[in-house]
Amino acid sequence: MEYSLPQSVEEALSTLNSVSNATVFAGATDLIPQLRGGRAEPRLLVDLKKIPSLMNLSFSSGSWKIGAATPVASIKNNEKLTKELPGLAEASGLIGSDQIQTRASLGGNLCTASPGADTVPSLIVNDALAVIASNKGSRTIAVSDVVTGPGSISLGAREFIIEFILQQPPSRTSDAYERFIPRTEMDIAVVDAAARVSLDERGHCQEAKIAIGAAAPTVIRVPAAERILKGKKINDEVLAKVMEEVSKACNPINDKRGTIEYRRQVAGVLAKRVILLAEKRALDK
Amino acid sequence: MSVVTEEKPIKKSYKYVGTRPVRHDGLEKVNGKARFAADMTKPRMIHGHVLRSPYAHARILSIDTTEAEAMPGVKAIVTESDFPLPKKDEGFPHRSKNLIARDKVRYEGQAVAAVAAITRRQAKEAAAKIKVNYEELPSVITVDQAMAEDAPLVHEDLLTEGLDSEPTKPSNIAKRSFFEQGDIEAGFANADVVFEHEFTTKVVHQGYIEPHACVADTSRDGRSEIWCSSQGHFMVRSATANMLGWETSKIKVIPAEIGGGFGGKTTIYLEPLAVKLSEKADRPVKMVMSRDEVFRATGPTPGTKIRVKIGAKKNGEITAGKAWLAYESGAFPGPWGMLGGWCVFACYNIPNIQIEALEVVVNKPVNIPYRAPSAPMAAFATETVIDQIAQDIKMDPIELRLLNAVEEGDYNHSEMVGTFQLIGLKETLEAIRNHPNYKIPLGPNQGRGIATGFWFNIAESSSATVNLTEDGTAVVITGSPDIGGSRASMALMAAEELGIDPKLIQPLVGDTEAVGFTDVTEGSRATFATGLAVVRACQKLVIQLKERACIMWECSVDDIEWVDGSAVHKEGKEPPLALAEITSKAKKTGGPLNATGSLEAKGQGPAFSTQMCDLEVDPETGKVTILRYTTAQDAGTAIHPSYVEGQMQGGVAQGIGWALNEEYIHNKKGRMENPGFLDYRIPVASDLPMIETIIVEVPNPKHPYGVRGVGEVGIVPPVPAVANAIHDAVGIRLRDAPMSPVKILKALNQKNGASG
Amino acid sequence: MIKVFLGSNLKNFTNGVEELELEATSVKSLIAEMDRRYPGIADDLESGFALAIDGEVIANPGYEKLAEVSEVRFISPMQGG
Amino acid sequence: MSRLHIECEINGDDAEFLCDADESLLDALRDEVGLTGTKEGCGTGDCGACSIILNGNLICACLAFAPEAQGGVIETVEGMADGDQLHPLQIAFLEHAALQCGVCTPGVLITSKSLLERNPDPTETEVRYAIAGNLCRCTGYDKIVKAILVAAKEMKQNPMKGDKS
Repeated sequence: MEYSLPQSVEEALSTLNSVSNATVFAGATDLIPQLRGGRAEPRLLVDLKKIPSLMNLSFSSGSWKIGAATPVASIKNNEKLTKELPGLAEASGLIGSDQIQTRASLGGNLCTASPGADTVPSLIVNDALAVIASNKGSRTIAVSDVVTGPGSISLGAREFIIEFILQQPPSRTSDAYERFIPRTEMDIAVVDAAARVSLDERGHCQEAKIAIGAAAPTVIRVPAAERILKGKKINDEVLAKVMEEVSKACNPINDKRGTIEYRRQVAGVLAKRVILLAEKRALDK
Repeated sequence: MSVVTEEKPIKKSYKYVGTRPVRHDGLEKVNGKARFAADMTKPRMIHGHVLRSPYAHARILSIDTTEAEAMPGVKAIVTESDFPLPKKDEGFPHRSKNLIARDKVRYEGQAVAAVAAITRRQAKEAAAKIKVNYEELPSVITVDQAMAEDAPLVHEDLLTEGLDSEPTKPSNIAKRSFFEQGDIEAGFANADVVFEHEFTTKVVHQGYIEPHACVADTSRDGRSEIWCSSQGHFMVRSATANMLGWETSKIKVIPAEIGGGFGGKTTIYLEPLAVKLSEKADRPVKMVMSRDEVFRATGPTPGTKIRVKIGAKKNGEITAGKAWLAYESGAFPGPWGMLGGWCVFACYNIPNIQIEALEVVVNKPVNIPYRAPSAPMAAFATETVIDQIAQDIKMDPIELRLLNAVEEGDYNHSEMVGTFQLIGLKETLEAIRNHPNYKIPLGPNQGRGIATGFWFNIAESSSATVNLTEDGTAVVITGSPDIGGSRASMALMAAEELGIDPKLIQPLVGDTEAVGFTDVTEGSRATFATGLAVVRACQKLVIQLKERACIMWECSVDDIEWVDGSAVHKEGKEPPLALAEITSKAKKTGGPLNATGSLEAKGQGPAFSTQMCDLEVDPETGKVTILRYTTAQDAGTAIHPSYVEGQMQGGVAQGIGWALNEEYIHNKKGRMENPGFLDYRIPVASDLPMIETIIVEVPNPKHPYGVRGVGEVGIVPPVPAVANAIHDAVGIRLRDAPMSPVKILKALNQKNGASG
Repeated sequence: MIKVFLGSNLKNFTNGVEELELEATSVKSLIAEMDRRYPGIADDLESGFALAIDGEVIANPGYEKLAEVSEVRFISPMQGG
Repeated sequence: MSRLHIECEINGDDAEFLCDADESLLDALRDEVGLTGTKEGCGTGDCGACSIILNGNLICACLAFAPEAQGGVIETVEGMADGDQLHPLQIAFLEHAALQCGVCTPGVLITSKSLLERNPDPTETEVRYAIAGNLCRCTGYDKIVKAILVAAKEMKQNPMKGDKS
């Protein structure tokens, strides 16, 4: 096994092209357990943490740029970002433990393509874009197009994400994230939900985006539920219909963490909770 | 020289016993210098790795190690042929059969072969090249599967022991224990209310944070030194010798610090393999288990199915108790059902009792003790049914238990106790009832649950050596590994006996050649039994010290008393002679002052704990949050109160994990799906509140300081206490542990009639 | 005269008899007397047994005296609590 | 496969070691450097017994590749005391019996040191969530949390105590 520490995107790309079985990593908090479990056998480890654009966290001209290798701890600790994208900050602060958050990255969390990844629903409801480095130059796609199934992504073997771009949410718009775990820390989500709510001046829901994780092969949006909310004042009656649509949209499995019925039912409960929290935050803005 | 008998201790105030000194071995545990087994290294040391079965049940047709032997860095390989079966299997049932698969593998993870190579990676890669030809067999995972008609047999030749008639065909039921007292049917006829329910619990693991590890260094003349983490290095010595067919004295075992055991390190898995590999390679061999191996291949505690039926009169008097208990044993038979039967009704004076207990072998790792083994599952059943009776007859749950609680003189059907000596069960019940927490008001979806637990504790053999140094300090060497601070307790008891400050005492755990035979630290026995050995050695030393004083004062020994660490002349003819003065002149009065104490202890007496759990249930997700937890436990006399509290709190935390989230999850082919701390969920710090402890002290008359074992009983009440609190909070009775959010939400849906 | 309770797993030596009455001055003579009545029972007990003598449990009995003892109860040995 | 030569600073001293590319930093610290105070409880980042500080960040040493330490600054439990002057956390853990078997103690000490550097006056809840990544099976966490709160108060009253730099 070899180890390389490219200083630029170009250097990383040329390293990846020179060896067939290489893997990129940032925090390695998912990669090392896979190596230990014999589920990955790369010949070259490419550490991305010395490439400035991948470790960046900045805001300019109305949009946030977050490097694919930036530790999620720095997202959670950024006051401006936490105010503007509270859901994404919440999700970043829930991955594993403090020890994990100083290394885990949005790029790793997304590309491991686990249905229960904590930060992916928040990226999706905020229409995050992923800038991808490849031999044919960089290209930008929606984060929702990256994961194609459990453990599989649409990126090629010699491609990696440089950074994520999220537009600054307009006024009276905010988001929230919540996950269900049996303990209070350290678990993988049994099911999780993110919501982004935009209100009009009368406080009605102008637009809502809902994403549910760990209840289908990939994180899913629930357009049917989003339509119910459109133009309405959020109340119990509306929320009851939303919860029903969310549960219907799920396509969960029975596994060591939860059952199909449980995930369906709690997906609806979490959707309600994050919508109400996002609404409250949008009002407070 | 007469051996001092233990007279009845009156609760007198002690000078050192009951204080909270900083433990003598503490510094190394906070500065990273404490040596655990995996921290040991020796020159020319190589590394061992075990090849384990991927199947829960399979016949081994052939093993071919030729390719593995040729791999780079490989120095030795062992298989079953290196370990001929001993004539008599010492200690735990079938320990030698479990060491390495013989004819077939009986659980996923069982050792099949082991390789020693220069690096860990080489050993692992070579092990993967060992070709094992398996014939997979159908497996049985639960007691229901194992007891089904013509279920696949874990042991083709196993005939049930203890049946009324001779068994004709083999089965997976290894043993049946039956006990009856009074007239069970008359008892139920005489009752106003009768409840019968079935309870199940899943396999759980002790969960110690330090995986098993050892370093073995075998020389060509057939002697071996072993450094290892275990709850009893004398057990390691005798079991290793038994499995290798060696004389016991050929093996020296040096106890490393142990990173938690809770019963899980009262047997051995690696040591004989390491000794043999070291012999073949003629180099020291280190073997360290991964967490995955610890879960798949080391003794968890049994899964169970238990039916309990209890009858009581309107005034709360229990008239009859009937229990049917089926305990898994894992791949080889164990006594776990019988122990459950001893504990199921042990807290209560029930005139009519009938208990049937079964030991059921299944294709899972061999079960061994986990803190009061078998008692928590039995308490889950009894304490939940009793809570239901209290509800039904509208009686305070503590009053109902007080009415039926056993006390001194009552006969206990549990064979290990017989007639109760002085015990503190009622005092623990009253301590919870009188505690302010019992009256704190509760909010919506919040509930309070009570439960009581019994554990019979054991005594067994212990040895201690106490050497006085020239400058009047003492070295106290015992054979009991110190898992949770028992060295501090040994120092306190020696200080009280000798009358010198505990700071002047150096408590050590001696290796198998430095101190006399001592049984495993288990059954909450260390402070009780090994403490007795220390006291006995110190009492002998006091006699020697008085003799030396009489030589120095030229008077008769009868004129001398030993008070507060000094020889005192009864008629005051001489100023008191401090211990240090006597030891500084030891050469002139007869030589070094040393003494040993060893005994097969008796009179340990059982332990009781009553606990109160306040929790809240989230009705939308079924999640439980523990709000407050209070535990009262009879310690007889708390030698070092901080470590008594630590044992109480540790038992509660493990019990809460068992109640809410911990379980082995197997797929259909018997493979464990959660062999790691991610999905085998033990409680984390943010899951728990502070655990409030009430140390009840009803001194044990059979110990000079009134000591009772405290290590285990704390884990017995939490599962039923949580179950009763969930019922009090949201009105559902859960009878299958763990009471996970999935099960709670399902029960809430059924209760509210909501569609699933 | 001492009342002796044999417990479930010894009764296949005594074809179902679970209680006996006999004279004995020590555990050693008790077992010898039992072996006289039911040959082979002493060898089986060799693998280990525990006793409750007038309610007091002895985990590793062997040579205890039985003066003024009214009841002895055989229990299965306790392995590793 | 040639091994990599890594140079870094550990507990204030210059250190160097050889390691394989995919060797964990935990294995390198224990087997190559000989600092066995940092423990392995699981090897997958779920127990926290291997917590160390790398370049000022609290991490699990088992979830970092050893080559990542090149040019870095590492703090382990062996470096917490200042000569024979124990860190207030080490003193509080001893005086409040905040450990039994002691195998999780190194990890908990490093994690709580990192916490107090970021949050000198934590509430009980903040302490519990900060050490949620450090599993302890013996104590039920009660005395550990109390010891950390005592040490925090102690360090606020005399700041010199905990600060070595």
